Amino acid sequence: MLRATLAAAAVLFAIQGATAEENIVIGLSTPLSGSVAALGQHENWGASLAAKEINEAGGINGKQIQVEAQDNQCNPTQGITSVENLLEKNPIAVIGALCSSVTLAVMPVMERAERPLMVGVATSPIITEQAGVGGNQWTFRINPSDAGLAVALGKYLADKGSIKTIAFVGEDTDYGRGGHSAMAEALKGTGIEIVSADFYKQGTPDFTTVLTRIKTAKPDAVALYATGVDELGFIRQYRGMNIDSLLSGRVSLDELLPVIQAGALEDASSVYPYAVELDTPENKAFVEKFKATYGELPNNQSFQGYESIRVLADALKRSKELTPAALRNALKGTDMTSVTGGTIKFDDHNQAHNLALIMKVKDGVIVIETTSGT
Amino acid sequence: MEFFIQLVINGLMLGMVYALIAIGLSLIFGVLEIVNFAHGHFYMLGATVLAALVTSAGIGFFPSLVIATVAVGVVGYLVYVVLLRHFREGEFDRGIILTIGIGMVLQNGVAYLFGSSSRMVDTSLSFVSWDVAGFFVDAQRTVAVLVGAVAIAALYAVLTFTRIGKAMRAFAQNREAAFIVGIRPAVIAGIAVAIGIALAGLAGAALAPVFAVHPAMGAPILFKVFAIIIIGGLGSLPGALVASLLIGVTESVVGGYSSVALQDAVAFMLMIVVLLAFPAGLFGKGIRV
Amino acid sequence: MSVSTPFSTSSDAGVQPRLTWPLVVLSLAGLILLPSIWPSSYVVNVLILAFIFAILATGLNLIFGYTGLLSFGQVGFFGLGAYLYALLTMDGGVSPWLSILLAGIGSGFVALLLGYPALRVSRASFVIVTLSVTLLAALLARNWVEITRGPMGIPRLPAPSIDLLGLGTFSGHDPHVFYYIALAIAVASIGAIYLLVNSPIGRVLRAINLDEPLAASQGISPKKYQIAAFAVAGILSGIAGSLHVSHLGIVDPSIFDPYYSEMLLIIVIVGGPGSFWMVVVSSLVFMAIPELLRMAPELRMVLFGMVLVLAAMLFPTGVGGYFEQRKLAMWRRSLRS
Amino acid sequence: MTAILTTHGLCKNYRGIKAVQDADLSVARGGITGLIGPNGSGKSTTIDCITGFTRPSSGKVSYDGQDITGSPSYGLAGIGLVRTFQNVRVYERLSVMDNLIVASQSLRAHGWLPLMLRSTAVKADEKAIMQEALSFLELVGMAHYAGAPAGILSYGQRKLVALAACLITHPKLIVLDEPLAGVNPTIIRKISGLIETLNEQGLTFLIVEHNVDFIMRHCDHVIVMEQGKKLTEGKPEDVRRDERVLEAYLGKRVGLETKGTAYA
Amino acid sequence: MPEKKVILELQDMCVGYSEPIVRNVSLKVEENTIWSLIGGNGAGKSTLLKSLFGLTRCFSGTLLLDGAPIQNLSPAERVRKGMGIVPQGRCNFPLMSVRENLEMGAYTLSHSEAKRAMERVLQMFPVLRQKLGESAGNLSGGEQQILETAMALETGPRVLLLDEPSLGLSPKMQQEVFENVESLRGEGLTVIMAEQNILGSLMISDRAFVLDLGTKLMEGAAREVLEDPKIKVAFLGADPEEAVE
Repeated sequence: MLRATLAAAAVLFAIQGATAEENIVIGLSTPLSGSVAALGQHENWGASLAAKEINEAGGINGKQIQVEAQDNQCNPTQGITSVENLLEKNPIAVIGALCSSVTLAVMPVMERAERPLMVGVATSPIITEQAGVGGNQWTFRINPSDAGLAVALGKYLADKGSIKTIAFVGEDTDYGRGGHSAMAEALKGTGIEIVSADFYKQGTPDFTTVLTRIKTAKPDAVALYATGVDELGFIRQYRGMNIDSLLSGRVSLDELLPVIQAGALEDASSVYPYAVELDTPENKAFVEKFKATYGELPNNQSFQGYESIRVLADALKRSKELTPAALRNALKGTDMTSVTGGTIKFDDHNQAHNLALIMKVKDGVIVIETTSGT
Repeated sequence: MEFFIQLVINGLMLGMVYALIAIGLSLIFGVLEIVNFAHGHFYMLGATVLAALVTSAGIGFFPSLVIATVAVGVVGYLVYVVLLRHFREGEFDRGIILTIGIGMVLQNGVAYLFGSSSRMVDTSLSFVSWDVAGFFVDAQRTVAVLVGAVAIAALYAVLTFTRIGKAMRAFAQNREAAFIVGIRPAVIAGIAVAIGIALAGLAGAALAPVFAVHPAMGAPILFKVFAIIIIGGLGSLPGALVASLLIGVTESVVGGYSSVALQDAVAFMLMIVVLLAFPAGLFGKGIRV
Repeated sequence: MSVSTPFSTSSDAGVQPRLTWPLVVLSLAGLILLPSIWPSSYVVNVLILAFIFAILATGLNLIFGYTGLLSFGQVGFFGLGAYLYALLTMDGGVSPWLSILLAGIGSGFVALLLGYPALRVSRASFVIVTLSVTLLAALLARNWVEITRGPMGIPRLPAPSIDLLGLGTFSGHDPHVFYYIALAIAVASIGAIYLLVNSPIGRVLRAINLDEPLAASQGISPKKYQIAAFAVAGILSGIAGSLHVSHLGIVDPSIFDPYYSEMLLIIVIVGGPGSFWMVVVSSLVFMAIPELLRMAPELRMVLFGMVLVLAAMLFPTGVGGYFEQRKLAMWRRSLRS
Repeated sequence: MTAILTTHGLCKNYRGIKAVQDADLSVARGGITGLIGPNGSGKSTTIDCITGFTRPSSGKVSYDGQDITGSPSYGLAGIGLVRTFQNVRVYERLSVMDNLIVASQSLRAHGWLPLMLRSTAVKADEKAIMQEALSFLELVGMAHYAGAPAGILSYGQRKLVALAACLITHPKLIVLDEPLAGVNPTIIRKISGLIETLNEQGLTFLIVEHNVDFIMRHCDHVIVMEQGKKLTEGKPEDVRRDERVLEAYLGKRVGLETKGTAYA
Repeated sequence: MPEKKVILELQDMCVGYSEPIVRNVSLKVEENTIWSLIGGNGAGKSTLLKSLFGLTRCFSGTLLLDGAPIQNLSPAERVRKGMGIVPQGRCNFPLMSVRENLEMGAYTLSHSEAKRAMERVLQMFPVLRQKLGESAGNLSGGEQQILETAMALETGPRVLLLDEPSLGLSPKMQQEVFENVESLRGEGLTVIMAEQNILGSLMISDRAFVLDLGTKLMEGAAREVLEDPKIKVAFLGADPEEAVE
């Protein structure tokens, strides 16, 4: 049994030995298999695209950035293994880990290894509660947390004036549950009441029951916190049932273009850190390049992957030497303009406050209603 | 009251969907005594094939439905001929291990080939719904339910009146005797497996425009259907039908009046209760029609 | 035919008995020394996982390989143990070491309660009931938010630490320390099961597996033994689960990931149900393989599916079973001549 | 002679079919009782009811002064009531010796922990059981197969091992279900001899067998069943002459010829 | 006895399951005769009988029916060529009605043939006619046996294989079974039966084939086999000393 293990490990070692020494390695731990593999793939694509751009522009002090992606299956166990595996390649920083629970599991590992962890997608507020002052000094997050987005959405809905009651529907994951508590918090004092909250199991095909309940209760709006498969399924059945309530929440409208073009989502609104439609020159270039390279439109994950590398590259350029510790110090001093036009600057808890975008469907197209800080 | 009736209507429609999958599973168990852990993945395969035909090849919904069902049935027959045929009676665990393996290959293979993101299938009925006496009825779902009802009725007719159907029941009851009277297992059991799997494929295809299509869609529904066939009695087709409707309605009502999370647990909890009260399920064993 | 053959219970047909113990001792020594020879925390981490899975797989081997009941409940008890550990240490203020023990006992107790309804009918329903129990446990973990914190999970779990008098305290948060904790617990629990399956109890379990009515006619209550074995396997799963999350530092509902069930099944099937050491070896090998396949994550599960299909078709009794078949054939031949 | 086992009004219904109806049987202590009858007459169901493998629909079974109606089979070996099976059962993948050790009761008295750790008491018991097992294997002439897996034995040899496994439980009453079916005359002779010897040592037997000659030769009491009911009972020579038995079971020709077909 | 035509011929057959159990058996079965396959339990009688019907694996050798090799044919094809079997144990479909069971017995026949065959066997066994609608599983043991024989006879076999027809029957019923077998020969059938009741079966058989440990021990006219001292000792339970006399 020892021999088998050693042999297996030896092969591993051989693979790792192949890494070129001159490059700056940046690790990426994200789901590349399993149910959310599509999201991880996008994060990977975004990061790779940014690295390519930077390398073509001359790299960092003449050195090339090399992104090493590892699968974490959105599972903490695999998360730790993937990061340990990445650490063998001596990365200067690691981006990850898409899912909040995995990110939380990985944070102590990175702290022990004394290398920065760049969080781009995971939204749980606990991540930055634990980072920065009095906590994990190595974790940085560039995407807004649930709370930041919820506040922006709450403000928007309250300003509309027409909405008094909201039914919340979310997946029973950290995304849905976290979204619910953030919404509840954000809506306090706005005069809007969450009248019901339903959490469905990820992968549920049928939403008739909860929709029937909503149809009967007739709330002014429905706040949806769902991802991928379920979001699509929900919206399809939502529209199928001709429910009059306004759809809102965190709806990835970009992915629902066919439904929108069918006129089925008129007036629906959503809060997101990113939208393809964002009208900045950087974003236009990004969308175009992304589409040309991967044949798909970028989404939030691809944007955050892209942005993660940009922020790291920016700090690396300012860093005195190419060591993780120097990188961390440089990151602390980040002050750069995001693709969204917002500013990236880390607070005491290493949380950056990029823009929150409120998008709305108008006449079959997605428009950005407002942007606000988070 | 209206709310309750609406929930029951929803539940019956959902129950028919379960029934279509459960009956196929029960048929395969009845004939081969194999619990097909890949059954849900054949359901997924049916949906995936239909999605590909409708969205990529631009073929109409109903022709695609037929093609998808037949295609999945053929895959099922191949699975029988290549793998299941070599199993003898009583190799229960081996059957489970094998079908789990098949399921993993199917799910991850489809994910590898088509990507793991979800797809939508649009038909002319996609966003149509009817108001029947004040109750909401979704058109696409109605089509799926009708297709399911026709398929179940057809299966009933085949098993009761045709030579091949009787041979299937005979094979299920006594393999050796069936062999002796000249029933060829490769044909009869093969057809039974193909029909069972085709039914799963049909369910997937019929529901593709209702539910989102993605590689992992098979597992959750499969587990629920397992509970259903235990409640109905392993191998009993009427049991599978009745238990499906029962679970469909119970889920809908429970979900409507309490929480959606509880809705998912209903089938499993009911199963454990039934096992304690009626160990052989509500309908006992045996392919009876 | 050699009449002088001792009436061995053929505890493990996998390896020549004469070679088993030296091999075990040698491997153990190797594992103890390994972190000093090869200090990579990645390798250490993979081995920690392998130890945890070896405990889990030995539990499944006991219930499936020896008792003959295919259980999908092991991952359920694994998760239950994990949550018990988290709740005991975080909310109960119990020490990590005691929590691991209590998590094992708690999981075993729940298995004991479930054993009766699960075993009431047939083998088919046992499979499905145990599967449902795992699914229900996952539902509970997700939705009983007040207790389990739902999908957010419970982060910042403590790890057991070792207090060596005079040398100071070594925290289990250090992978190199945890390695020895995991190794020690694995050796203890796997060793206990080794004693169990090679004792008269193991013989009775095998007997029930081989012929239940015959055992019943000889005064053995099959259900009692099956439920007891199920409970012991539950204890092992619970210990493995608590150990696992004490290493991860967080527990969340992904602890019930079907991936674990699939891996566990592959380990036991390929190792050979009922072959003690082969299953342990198989755990180590199969924890290394996914790491070797890191370059092809999309195809990994397809390959594993094929491994199951092939194992079911070609070696229904696994590697260990193959050796046992050969031994039987030898006996037949010696009888004929 | 007192009865060691009695049934009173024993009934068993399966799906509306009355497999056993109102059977009043009794087995005399220290005797050999034969139970005969055509297939489907309820013999097997009767002994299943007696040995706890199926629960009687109604009626009472008493054994050694206790009411054992409906008590599960595994509770009976401990009080000295064991059985064999029609299609002989052995643990095929255990050695012959282990087959006997498993059957033996005494190790099960120990707790799990001493068993796992093989305490001195367990070790001593194990040694004693091995010795005992070996002596029983010698008795049935299978000692030289002690180490062999039972799966490689022939049908007749398995029957001998199964008998030895019964004996090691120290029974008072052994129920034998067709002990001679499918075995060759050499082993038939061996089994017959064993039954005689053991009976002389005080063991009681209840034997279901189709071999009429064997029943007539060895039993001191014969019960005949037909269609779930007791047809008659009595001494072998009386039963053999009973008109109803000749009619229903033996058939006139065979009944008269029994002597001639002694070895059928 | 005039020279009869050979209907079934075994040439050097080795048959079994995962490994051969019966080895190198050669045998010529003449038309309209009764053969007994005898031997102790485990000698391979049943295996050999089943192999004639294609229910076991044939490792080597040839099986000729009317001079044509059939060892590679499926049971269904052998039914079409005129073979039938009544195996040991229950061989009907318990949850189906008697009528459906009879339909299954005639599975290989065309629709009209099946109707005729059913009518024929119902005339032979009138007791079945009253029970057409009942589930086979609810019939008595004797009735089920009749049903199974009827099913085997529906296809009008020329060669009928019987696996231990007397097993588990009372001496009286055994006698009846053997009488029935004799009457089948009267109707022109060839019967091959594996039997434990050696005396009973040899009394009505024309020839016998004795197996021991999977190989041929002896073969000959039933009477000769019955008189053979070896057989007497090995199977009929005679004392070795007596037999030698």
